[in-house]
Amino acid sequence: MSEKYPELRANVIAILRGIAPEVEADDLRDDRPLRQQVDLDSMDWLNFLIGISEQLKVSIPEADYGRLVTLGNLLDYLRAKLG
Amino acid sequence: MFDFTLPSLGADMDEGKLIEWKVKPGDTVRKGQVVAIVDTSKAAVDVEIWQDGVVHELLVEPGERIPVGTVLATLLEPGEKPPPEGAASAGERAGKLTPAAAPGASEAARQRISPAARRRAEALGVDIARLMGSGPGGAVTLADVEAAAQPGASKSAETVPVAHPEADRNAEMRRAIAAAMSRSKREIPHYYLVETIPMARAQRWLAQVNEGRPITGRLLMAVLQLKAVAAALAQYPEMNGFFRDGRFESVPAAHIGVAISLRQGGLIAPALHDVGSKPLDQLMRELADLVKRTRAGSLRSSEMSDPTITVTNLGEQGVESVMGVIYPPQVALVGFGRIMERPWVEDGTLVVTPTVVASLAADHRVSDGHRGALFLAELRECLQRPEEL
Amino acid sequence: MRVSYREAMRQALHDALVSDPRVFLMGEDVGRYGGTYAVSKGFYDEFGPERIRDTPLSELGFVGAGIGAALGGMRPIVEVMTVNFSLLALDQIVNSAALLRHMSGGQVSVPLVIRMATGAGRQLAAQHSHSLENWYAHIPGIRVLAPATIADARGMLAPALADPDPVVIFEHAQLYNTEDELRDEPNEDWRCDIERAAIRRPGSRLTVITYGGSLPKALEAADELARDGIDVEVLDLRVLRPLDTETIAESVSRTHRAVIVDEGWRSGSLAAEVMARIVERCFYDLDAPPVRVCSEEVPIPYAKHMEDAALPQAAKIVAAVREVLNV
Amino acid sequence: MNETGDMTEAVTGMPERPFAHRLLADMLRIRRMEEKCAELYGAQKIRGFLHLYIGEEACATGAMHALDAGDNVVATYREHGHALLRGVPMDAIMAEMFGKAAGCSRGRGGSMHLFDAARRFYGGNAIVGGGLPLAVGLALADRMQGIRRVTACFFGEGAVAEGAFHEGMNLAALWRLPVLFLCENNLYAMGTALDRSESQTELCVKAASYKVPTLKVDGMDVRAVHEATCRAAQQVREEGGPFFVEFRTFRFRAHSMFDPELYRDKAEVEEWKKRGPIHSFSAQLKAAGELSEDGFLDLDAAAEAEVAAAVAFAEAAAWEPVEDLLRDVTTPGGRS
Repeated sequence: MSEKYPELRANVIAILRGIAPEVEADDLRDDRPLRQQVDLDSMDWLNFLIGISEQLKVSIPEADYGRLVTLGNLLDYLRAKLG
Repeated sequence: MFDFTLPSLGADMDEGKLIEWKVKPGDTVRKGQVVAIVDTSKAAVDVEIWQDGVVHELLVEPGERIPVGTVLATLLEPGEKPPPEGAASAGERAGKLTPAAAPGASEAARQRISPAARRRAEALGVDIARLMGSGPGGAVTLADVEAAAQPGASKSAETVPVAHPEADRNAEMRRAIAAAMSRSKREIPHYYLVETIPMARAQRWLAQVNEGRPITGRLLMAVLQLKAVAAALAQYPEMNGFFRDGRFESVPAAHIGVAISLRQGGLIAPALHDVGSKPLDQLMRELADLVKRTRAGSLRSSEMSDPTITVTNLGEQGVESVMGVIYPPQVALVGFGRIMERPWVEDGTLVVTPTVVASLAADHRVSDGHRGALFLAELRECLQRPEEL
Repeated sequence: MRVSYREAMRQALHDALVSDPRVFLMGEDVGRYGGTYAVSKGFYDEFGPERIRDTPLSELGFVGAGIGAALGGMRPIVEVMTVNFSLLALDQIVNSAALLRHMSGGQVSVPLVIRMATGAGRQLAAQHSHSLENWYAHIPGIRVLAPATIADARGMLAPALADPDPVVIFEHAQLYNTEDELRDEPNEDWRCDIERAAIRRPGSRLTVITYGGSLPKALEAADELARDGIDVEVLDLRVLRPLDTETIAESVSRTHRAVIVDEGWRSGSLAAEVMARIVERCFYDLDAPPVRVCSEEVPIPYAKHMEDAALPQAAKIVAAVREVLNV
Repeated sequence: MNETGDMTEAVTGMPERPFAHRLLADMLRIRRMEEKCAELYGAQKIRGFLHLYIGEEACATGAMHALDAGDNVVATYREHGHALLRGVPMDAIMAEMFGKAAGCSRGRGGSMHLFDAARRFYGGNAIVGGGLPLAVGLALADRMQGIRRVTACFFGEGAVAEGAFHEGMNLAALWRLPVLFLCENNLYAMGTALDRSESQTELCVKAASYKVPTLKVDGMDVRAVHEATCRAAQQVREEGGPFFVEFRTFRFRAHSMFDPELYRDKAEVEEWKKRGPIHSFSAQLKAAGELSEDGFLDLDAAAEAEVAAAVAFAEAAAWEPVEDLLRDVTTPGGRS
């Protein structure tokens, strides 16, 4: 499977590794629920999104959380936000 | 002059290893100040002192393994003059010489090791000083020695002290959890109750609160749940406290142990102090800090020893409900499952609404199911009035 | 052949009476009554009042008479109804039976067998629930046996009678109704040794050492532990004096851990003696301090729940094993 | 003779001269041996408890000469005389008191535990009353094996207060066993006078309450003791049941070497000494023309010589090697 937006993906995974250091980029699948793949609880998830919003300078309203299930969802969402 | 002794930082801790002194003789210390870092089997813990004073003498060297209750240091009361030179040192008074005064003669430092393990360690050339014991009272056993002698394990002082610190830490934590949970299941007659709680109001309220906030200021549902537990505990104090020496000691404040799973495996449930009296925003900040420090392995001693009840939120991992094992000497544990939409009857009409299954595991020596049921009902009602939390 | 402990003991007595005319049974209600525990039922009619001799309630007198008869060439089996009453005969057992050989410079021996029921567990209250095996095991000059199995109940009496010195046999009252298979080949020889302890259940992680009425409890505990994957050895002392230190040391040196179960009170108990020998012999093989499960330091109460609480029980043994293994 | 008899005043004629001299000589042997024991105790050659029989010699002497060689004897801790007259060599008795391996109990027993299995002498028993049940058992064994034999059991009046006396008396009477109970009533159980320890001071009445026939006799008179014991032993032998004989006697010395004798008047002792068994019997013999002063001195010299030889033997005898400490606890190689 071709990976979407390699640069953005690398940035997001770097932020994720700040929360879950054991994550290997190659093991993550874009089409699977991210929180289950990486074992993120709500605090981890919040910290992850805080990291993204601070480093990528995007705001993520809580109302949008429901759309961000897979890594693919997140990348699409960020791509759209970042223009 | 008073003694500063190694506190028990949890039901399963009976010894620790001094990692670092944060004070030196002559320092003035305040109540609540972190004075030392001690490695328990679970984490490196900041140990606080509970009395103002001036450090007189440090009796234990970093690196020493000491049983709970060992005098670590002596302190002078504020304003107290140090004893004259030549008088019996505080260490001698306490029956414990400093290593500097009598190298190797420290009773406190004597490691517990079985005779068989000692002999085996000699034969295998294993340095017992670096072994963690898995036997009764933390004694080093034959199995510990033989494990240390396996290829890959450190054998001599020249090599890195612990070959696989992470693996060892995990194994110790596993043993510590095993001991505490086995004790719980041996000693505590658990009873279990569950209640399905509608969460529509709470979710709506939380969404409204978070809507106008930047992401760093948002609240998690977990905080709301913790606050609701604290509110319910105020009505049912028999769920909050310790069962020790055959009797229950109620604690006025709800120091809720928050079950935090570690990424490398294992679990710690440090205290979020006095949840009932703090506003949600403060709780959110403290919870975030607590999770961060827990995962970094830098907890305070009071956070290890203070929890009066534990809350676990396995719903995060997707299960519908959780029946917990009480962490002794606590007497109750509240578990939250996943918030999920379920068919629900409201005013005679079938609707679909978000709900959570809350469970209570409680100690039958202290409370009965009737009170437990009332507690869960109170918890349910608290979550229906999130604005009051 | 499935037999009860009572029946095994009865058969052993019967064999002894048939095979040696010097053997006779003497005690309170052994004759017409048939024995307090019905062990000698039918003997009075079969062997007559001379050899199945009912005695008055004179423990000191008839135990002493048994010693005298042994000196005089007979092979008496004296039944003291229970260890509680044996205190009335303690003087004769300790001051005469055990000492005569030594005081005479080896000129006389006392080939006497004294049987007595022992132990608690039937709500008989404080004066009928003693386990004082250790008192007797303390005395040089007598051999003390504690048959705990059907095979030992069947096989210990004959070698005890063949012993030229006094032998005290403790039969735990809770064992009389226990049953087990007993070898029954043609010309079967049931005699067993009265020297060695026996491993009743081999195991690797810890040795539970016990005797008499506590053996079934120890085996029950071992079964329960085995279900949790904890494999313990159970050692039956069998002979309480002289203690078979070799077998104890061999087992504990192998398992490195010991729990000693003894219905006697902890202070000054047989368990204390066993523990002392373990420490003397196996110190450098020990991987944890040995632990004792004994009766609580209280006279045995009447009420069932209190009696149960006072005595060693399988659950206490399990807990002690877990404590030693830290599991 | 199935009822209580009293022979205190009833002494029949003088025995034949050789036997009379034998009785006197034996009393002298006991007396001289024990006097030497007291001396050796002071010299620390003999230690432990030492209970002397001085004054009571007529009892053992008269009684022992009434028994057959095949009879059993059970005695107390005041048994030097009984052992000697049972035939235990004085050498072996003295060596025993020295604690030597050549002693009659290999030095393991001492003064209180003289044994001789070959002579059916079942020991000095140092538990008051402890010998009575043993005697009952020995008699029971004889009865069950069809052996006609008397078991003589010596004990002091102090034993009468023990349960063992009552239990033993009852068993012997109940089972009709051939036990000859010989009670040496010297009036003091250690320091306690009979009337300070017994509500019933007539000991024969106690025995009779178990339907045991009894005789009471002057224990200071060797002829009376002998005659009474002969009659009692004969009845036991013929009829099978037990018999109880009380010898009224007195010990001239303290209970043991530890006893300061605070409990009785010197005058009482002096009064009894006037009736001393040796001088009263020798006086009777002299009065009857059966003994000269030279004859007496010859007997006495022989006793002294025997004692001197026994002391020399004991002195020269070897100590048991301490390596043998653990022997004789149980029967070596006994179990099959």
